[in-house]
Amino acid sequence: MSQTPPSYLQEGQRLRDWLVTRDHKRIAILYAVAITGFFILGGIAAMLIRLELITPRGDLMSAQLYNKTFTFHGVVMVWFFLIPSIPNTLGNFLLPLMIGARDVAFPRLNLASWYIYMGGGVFTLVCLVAGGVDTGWTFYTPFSTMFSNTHVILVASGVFVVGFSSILTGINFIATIHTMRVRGMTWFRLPLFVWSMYGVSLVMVLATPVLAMTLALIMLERLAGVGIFDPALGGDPLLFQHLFWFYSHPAVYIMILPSMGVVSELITASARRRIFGYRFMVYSILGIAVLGFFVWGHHMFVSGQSMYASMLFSILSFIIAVPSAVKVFNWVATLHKGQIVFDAAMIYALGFVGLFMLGGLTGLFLAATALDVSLTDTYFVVAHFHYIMVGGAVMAYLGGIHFWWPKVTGRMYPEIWARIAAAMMFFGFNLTFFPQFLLGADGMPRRYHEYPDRFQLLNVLSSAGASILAVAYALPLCYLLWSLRHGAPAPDNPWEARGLEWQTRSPPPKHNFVEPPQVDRDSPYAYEDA
Amino acid sequence: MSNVAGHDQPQRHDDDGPPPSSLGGDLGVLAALFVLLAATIACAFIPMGVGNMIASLAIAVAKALLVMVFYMRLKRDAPLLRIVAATGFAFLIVLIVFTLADVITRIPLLTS
Amino acid sequence: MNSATARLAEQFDDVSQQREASTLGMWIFLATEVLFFGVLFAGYAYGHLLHGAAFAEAGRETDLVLGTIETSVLLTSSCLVALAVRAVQLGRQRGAAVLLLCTAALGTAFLVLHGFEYAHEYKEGLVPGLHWTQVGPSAPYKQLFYFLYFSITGFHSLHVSIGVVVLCVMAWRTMHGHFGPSWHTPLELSALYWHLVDLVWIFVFPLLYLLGRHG
Amino acid sequence: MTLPQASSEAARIDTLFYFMLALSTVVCVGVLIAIVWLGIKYRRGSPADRGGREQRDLGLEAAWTLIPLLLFIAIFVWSVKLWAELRTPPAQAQTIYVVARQWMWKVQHVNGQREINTLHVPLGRPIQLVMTSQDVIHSFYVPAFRVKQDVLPDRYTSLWFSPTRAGEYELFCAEYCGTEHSHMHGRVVVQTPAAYADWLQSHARQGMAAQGAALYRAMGCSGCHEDGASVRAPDLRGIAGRSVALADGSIQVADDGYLRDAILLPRKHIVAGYQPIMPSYQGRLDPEDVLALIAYLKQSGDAAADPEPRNP
Repeated sequence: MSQTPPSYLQEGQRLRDWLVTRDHKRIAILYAVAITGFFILGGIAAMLIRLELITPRGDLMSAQLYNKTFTFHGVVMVWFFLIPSIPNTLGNFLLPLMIGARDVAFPRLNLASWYIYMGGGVFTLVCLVAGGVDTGWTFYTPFSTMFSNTHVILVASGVFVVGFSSILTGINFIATIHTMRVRGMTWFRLPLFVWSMYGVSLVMVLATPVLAMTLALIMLERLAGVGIFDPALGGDPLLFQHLFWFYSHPAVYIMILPSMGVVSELITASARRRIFGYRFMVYSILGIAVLGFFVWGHHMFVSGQSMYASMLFSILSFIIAVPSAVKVFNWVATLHKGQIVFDAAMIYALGFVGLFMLGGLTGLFLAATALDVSLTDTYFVVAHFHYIMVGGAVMAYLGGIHFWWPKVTGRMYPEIWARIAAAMMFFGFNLTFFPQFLLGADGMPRRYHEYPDRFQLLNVLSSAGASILAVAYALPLCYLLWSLRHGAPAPDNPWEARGLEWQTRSPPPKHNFVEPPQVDRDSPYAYEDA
Repeated sequence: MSNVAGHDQPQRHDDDGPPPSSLGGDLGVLAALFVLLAATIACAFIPMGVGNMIASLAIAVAKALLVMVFYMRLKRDAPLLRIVAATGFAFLIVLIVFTLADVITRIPLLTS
Repeated sequence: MNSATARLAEQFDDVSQQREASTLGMWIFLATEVLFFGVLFAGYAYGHLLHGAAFAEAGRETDLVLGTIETSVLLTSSCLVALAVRAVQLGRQRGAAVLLLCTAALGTAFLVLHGFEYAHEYKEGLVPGLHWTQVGPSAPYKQLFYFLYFSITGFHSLHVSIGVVVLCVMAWRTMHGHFGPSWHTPLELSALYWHLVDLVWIFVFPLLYLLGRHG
Repeated sequence: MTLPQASSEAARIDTLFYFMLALSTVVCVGVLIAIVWLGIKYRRGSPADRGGREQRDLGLEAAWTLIPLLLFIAIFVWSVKLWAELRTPPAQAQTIYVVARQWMWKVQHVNGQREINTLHVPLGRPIQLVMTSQDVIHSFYVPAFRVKQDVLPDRYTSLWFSPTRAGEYELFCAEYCGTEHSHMHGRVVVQTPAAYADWLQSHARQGMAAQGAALYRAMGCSGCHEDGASVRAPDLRGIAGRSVALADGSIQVADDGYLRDAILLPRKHIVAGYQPIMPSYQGRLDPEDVLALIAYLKQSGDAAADPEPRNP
């Protein structure tokens, strides 16, 4: 062993050293701080929504304010938290480590993408201060172009700008995975997390430009009063919906693919077991990433879309559920003959599997055209996508944060608190969102500021669950920050995991590895060979 | 081509890119582009119904291929780049085809 | 002067890997550009499908002569920038710099010509949202066409402007000996970008300028 | 679900819903049991046998790929058959017109009766709603009937249902449409045929077709579209529902949407053999007026060769 260089955290301590850093690990931290801020903002909006909905009457906020609140919640959570969450924090930190590279292919671009993200965030916050926007995160025309008199252009600019951050990250990751793998790291030796980053980058690169341009067209239509979505000129509001969902459906996979990658790492490490059906897991990541572009029309079954198109989108939506189902079965099969320990990471991972499964199964209801007619635009849909995005993506994100916390910070977190938080989160989440399935099946439309009295009981349950969930989310923030100073120093490989990131020090030095890491096993999950 | 990342490889001073093109080739491509430009303008003035659009697009695709294959050096550069280029266009076609598939089939369901 | 290893960024092992990553990254970026423009083309396809006759009528009113000159200018510039890359690969930096400046000049000429076109259309009242004086039964659909016309050509001109600036920077760097036969990746990437600008125009020209000419 | 099943399709949709609910429950419970069982048996340090650890089992993987796939295709077929019926109105369905705007539902019955945020329908009779919006996108949603359809500006969409239970049911706007979105609700009143007839009588006024006939003359339609007119324009007697040959060679059925476009966007479809000279009536007619004109055109077809509308 040569002399040990300082860790990436010790390199330069001034604020300026952080703000001009090109180290992928530091950029990951910058992202983590920023998205945590946005998560808190979006979470406050969510709490306001749940508070308002405790009573059937709109007694807390005006209708306009309520509409602005759920729009803000949607915009911030989708574009400023979920989309960048795992790729830009864990992905940025781990991708080069996992493939044995010194950094990503384009470190300056990586830093630029963070600044662009912050720029988009500034637009959105300015919009909030200026009075907000009330179109819903979906910006449906002609409401967003001709009828809303709120700050649509500001927030659309914010999302437009943040899209470039996504695109740059996607380009960076694909180029990195293709060209920067260490000797011996062949494609089928890549950890599934890396594969999921590859899939997610494909989606970011191919879908995001469409969203950006579509929002640009919305802005143009607001400015010029003319546009291709205006039916009076022979345009079509449904054209907007097509373009919007061409991005926004694959965007769901931007949120869930990385989670699948994280969970594969967590389960194998906690079960000390190779992943079951590695190749199939890889193919299903790629399959989901590509097929995800062919199903967007299932958001439009009652929109006035052609019935033939609806049938096509319906069958394709059923087909894309197959790889997701197989992934769930493979995760469970991985437990077979393992050495399972139920540490915090494992609780998060299994929580993910359960919630993702529920979200996926209810997705089948919505893929079935006949059921979608009555269920779409109700709380059933709200519950469904929160199971995927919050139950799925956020659980996996926090699970990943815990699992790699020792590597990132060089400190151990308090295990018992982590388990309590994970269990609380699972319970609080279900209490919040399961009643919403019942509400939706009972016919409560979404985005309602006031609602008929018969829905009150379930809404109160949901709000009660939300308060538990809020505490559960606040816990990790507290004990993880506490552990930065008071946590036990972490060994290089506390979980005895097999990925290359565990071959280096905790925290890693600036260029990740003192000596090039060795890829001497044919699987990233060779737990039994030890 | 993707496994070049060996730490123990000797440092090379050449970047492994495609060799320089030939002057005649580049000028020949330009000539071909101008011929196609003339052809597409000529075609536009012949009434062919829907054939006009097909001819226009076919010639445009031919011109685009010339530029990509020769000027952008897809022919001699790494095969992966061809896949990337094709993917961009393929997803654009998915966007357009699926969207139009809705627009042109907005008729009542033909039930037997 | 042209030591390739001096240009090697610290995250790469060798120049070959660096070039491979950079060109790959650039091509992925170009693919996203295709999808950026693709949204406008999808809008065009929609409009043309539903209002073919009005689109043809509107297409006839575009300036075919200027459009053809602009096309020729861009095609030629594409050839010049390819020759510039070739020249630098052969070690002729001066020639390459001149070729790059010529390319940038052609790009500027394109922008100027387009400016004339826009000015003319403004006078004719063909600018939706700013100055639209068309009346008649098909006027709304023609407005849709001209909305797309200005969105597509405007967005394209933005790309041309960026391209001109990039080409000038590359010419300056070539003059100062930053590139040589063994290392010229930035120049190559800029050339790729310029070709994309040309590529988009190859589709814009028939769709906007040649529409309805036989009617 | 505690929702009443108040339309002919509701029970069958619920059957599919409950089938999928049962299936999902089985899968969830199965996976949960597997996780718990494996978690206990193979907890770290347990004495369970861990020999023969193959990490690939093609048979198993193929099985749990193909079985879901086939199951999904079966559900798809079931759902699409049901949905096709849900979206194809029976021929004898009675038409009622709906115009949505921020933030109310305006209903027009064929006899001229109008109501706001309430829809009266007779029991046991298939009803087809032809709907349009004056501003943004809305969505007509009656949970008890399991029907929902977005309502678009400048376009007609339709849905149908056949009420099977008398009573009052909630009507919601399900597509977010602005500030008062959650107040854009109303009720659907399903009455016995006799009560419905009484209701229609008690609120009778000039029929939609008669309103349309008056507009037909007032707006000058008759000046071109009737015999002896100086301008040559297509004869509109019995036009509704007929196939029309267009100048571009295609054939269009003159349904509600076609007639609406012909009035508001006359250049969209040019009838073969005629000049595109008709001015657009966009902005000169309310959505309700257009619907009245369409009702008149439909009635003039029912009245066979008689072009003169008869006032009731």
